[in-house]
Amino acid sequence: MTQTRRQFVGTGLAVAAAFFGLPHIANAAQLEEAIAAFTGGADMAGDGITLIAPEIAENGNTVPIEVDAPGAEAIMLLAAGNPQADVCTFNFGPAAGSRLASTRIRLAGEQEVVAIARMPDGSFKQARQNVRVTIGGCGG
Amino acid sequence: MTRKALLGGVSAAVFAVAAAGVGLADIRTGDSLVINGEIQIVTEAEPPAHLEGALSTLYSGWVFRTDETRAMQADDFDNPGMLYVEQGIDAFNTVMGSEGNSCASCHENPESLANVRPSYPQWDEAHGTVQTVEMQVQECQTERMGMEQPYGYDSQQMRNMVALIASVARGQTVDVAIDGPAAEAWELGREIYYTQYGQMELSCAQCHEQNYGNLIRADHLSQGQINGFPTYRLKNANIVSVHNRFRGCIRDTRGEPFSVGSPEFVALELYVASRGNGLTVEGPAVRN
Amino acid sequence: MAENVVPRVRVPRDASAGEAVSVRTLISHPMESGQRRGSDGNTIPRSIINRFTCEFNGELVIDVTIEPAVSTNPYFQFDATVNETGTFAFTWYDDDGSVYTESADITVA
Amino acid sequence: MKRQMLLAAGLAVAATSLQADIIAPGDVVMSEYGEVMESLTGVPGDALRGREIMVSRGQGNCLACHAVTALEDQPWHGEVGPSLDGVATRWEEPALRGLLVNADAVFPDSIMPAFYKVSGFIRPGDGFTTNPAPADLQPILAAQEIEDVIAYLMTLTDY
Repeated sequence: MTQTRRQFVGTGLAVAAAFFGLPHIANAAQLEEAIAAFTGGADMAGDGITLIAPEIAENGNTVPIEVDAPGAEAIMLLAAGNPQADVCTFNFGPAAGSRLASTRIRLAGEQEVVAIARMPDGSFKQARQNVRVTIGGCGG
Repeated sequence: MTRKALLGGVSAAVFAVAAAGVGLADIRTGDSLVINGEIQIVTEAEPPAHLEGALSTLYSGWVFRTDETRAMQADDFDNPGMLYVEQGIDAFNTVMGSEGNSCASCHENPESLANVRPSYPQWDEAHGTVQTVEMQVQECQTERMGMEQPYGYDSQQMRNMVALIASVARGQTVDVAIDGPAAEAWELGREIYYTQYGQMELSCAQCHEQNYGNLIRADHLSQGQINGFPTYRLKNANIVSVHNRFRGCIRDTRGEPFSVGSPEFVALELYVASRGNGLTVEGPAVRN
Repeated sequence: MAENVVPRVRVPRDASAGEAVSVRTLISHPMESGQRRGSDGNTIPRSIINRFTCEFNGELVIDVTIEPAVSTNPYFQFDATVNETGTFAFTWYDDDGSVYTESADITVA
Repeated sequence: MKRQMLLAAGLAVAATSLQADIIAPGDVVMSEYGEVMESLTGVPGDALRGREIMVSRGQGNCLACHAVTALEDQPWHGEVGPSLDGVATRWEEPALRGLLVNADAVFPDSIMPAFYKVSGFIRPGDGFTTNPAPADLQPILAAQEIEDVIAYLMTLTDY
């Protein structure tokens, strides 16, 4: 009896997690891991990188994001509150005309978007911006 | 007409206490939309006479959206809805049915249909009913192209085709006829518009006539104009038909919606389209 | 397997030598994240475009590694330096092994 | 096993007898000013539980229309209805109960749904499924949930 009840409660929590994401709890370690994999744990400067994201995203399905880090070899985008933090990594080649790129991403609720640039000298730069994601009014 | 619908006018004073009323405080009006630097869109217009002052200004749904969503509609490459228009173009040129015809066999090119979207739904003499663009496509497919199974009313193929037919009419003024033989359906549509459906007893008018501009949670209620349909909804990541949207709204009242393609929704579409007479066709628009 | 996957690209028709031109790309793809549940309650398997590359005359412009957090119908915009008349080659790699390609020419005066 | 079943049966009986004290949606008595004097359950509301119901989109979803400063930890408050700040100083408990049961009794064309009503609807559905309502359509909020929400609203004394 007790075990059945516990299983039931467990299932309920799992369903809630799938629905609401519980992102901040599940993700913090994974975010650090993803960053460490890219930077090797190096310090990150806060200048020389620009992240443009809407303050308020009308829908978390399609959030336009732009990053620009002059001189960067690569820029990694992360979503700190998503179930999986990695979003994409732009690796620039010799024919790149700038170190600017934009895309559209998914955000599971209000969270910080993180951009980290790797420079040719092995240093890193970081920019973060909080994005609020709107909630529709209708129930269900 | 229902009791609640009749009460609308009488209790206006009381209503003002219960609800905040129309609020455009944090909506940026007065901006214009030009698509691809060439198609002028009318996003604010004088209401048609038949609205009898129910709206002081017509606002396209575009007005209620954020800068980012607005921008996505200003350029066909940025508008994901145009992906479906392209699929519609392929279908337009594809032979379908036993007669060996494609749409292009009769209509040459999609641009030749630019007068369709602004004037639909419209009365169809031969069928003795008001027809939507979807019904017109189905009619072509079954009666002239020899297709046993026309596109489903709300199928992806149908939405692609209707999006194509809308896209070639962008910038043209919506002008659906509501008199003559269409009047009966229009009256039915108006009655539906003011009827409070579902367990939450909500009418179209309560949100989209009396509360547009106000936030419902984080969402700015629009006037519920349909000149941008089929519209690309960020929420669905796909284009959505007018009737599917009607269905979603009645579902959200904890109600039982009418069926997609039903006479009730055709009538409602005619009525809601007529509330936008004076705006311009935008489909496929981009909305949240 | 994803259906109706169609790539689109937009680059200027011509440019001057050494100019950085803006390139926009879009591909119709559901980008199924692997985290959604279907109506039967089961998780819908992941199916995404996991990599995108752009080269100009054989030289790399950008190589993007992509995770499920990129939106349906992936969109990328970036700049490319063009020193000579040539061809852009775009490649999208699907989880299911499919590879989609598109190209675009540019004339450099 | 047998004992568990007996236990379950006993619980069911207890639940039924509790049920008897609950005023059914059709039996709610409203004053001519739209007040409901009597508690729907006789059991005092739980304000904390009421807070949860108000915030939940599938239940009260009150924030869809109303702003509440005390709930600012929840993002996004609607503005279709009036702010609920200080609502406990503007309304007595019976009036709040009446507004929750059926706001139309006080404000005849209010957009606010009747949270404790099961009949008189046009095309009612089974929740948000698009299916028609079942014969035993339940009110949007259960009797005790109404009392819980009232208990929370009564804490909103500040403007």
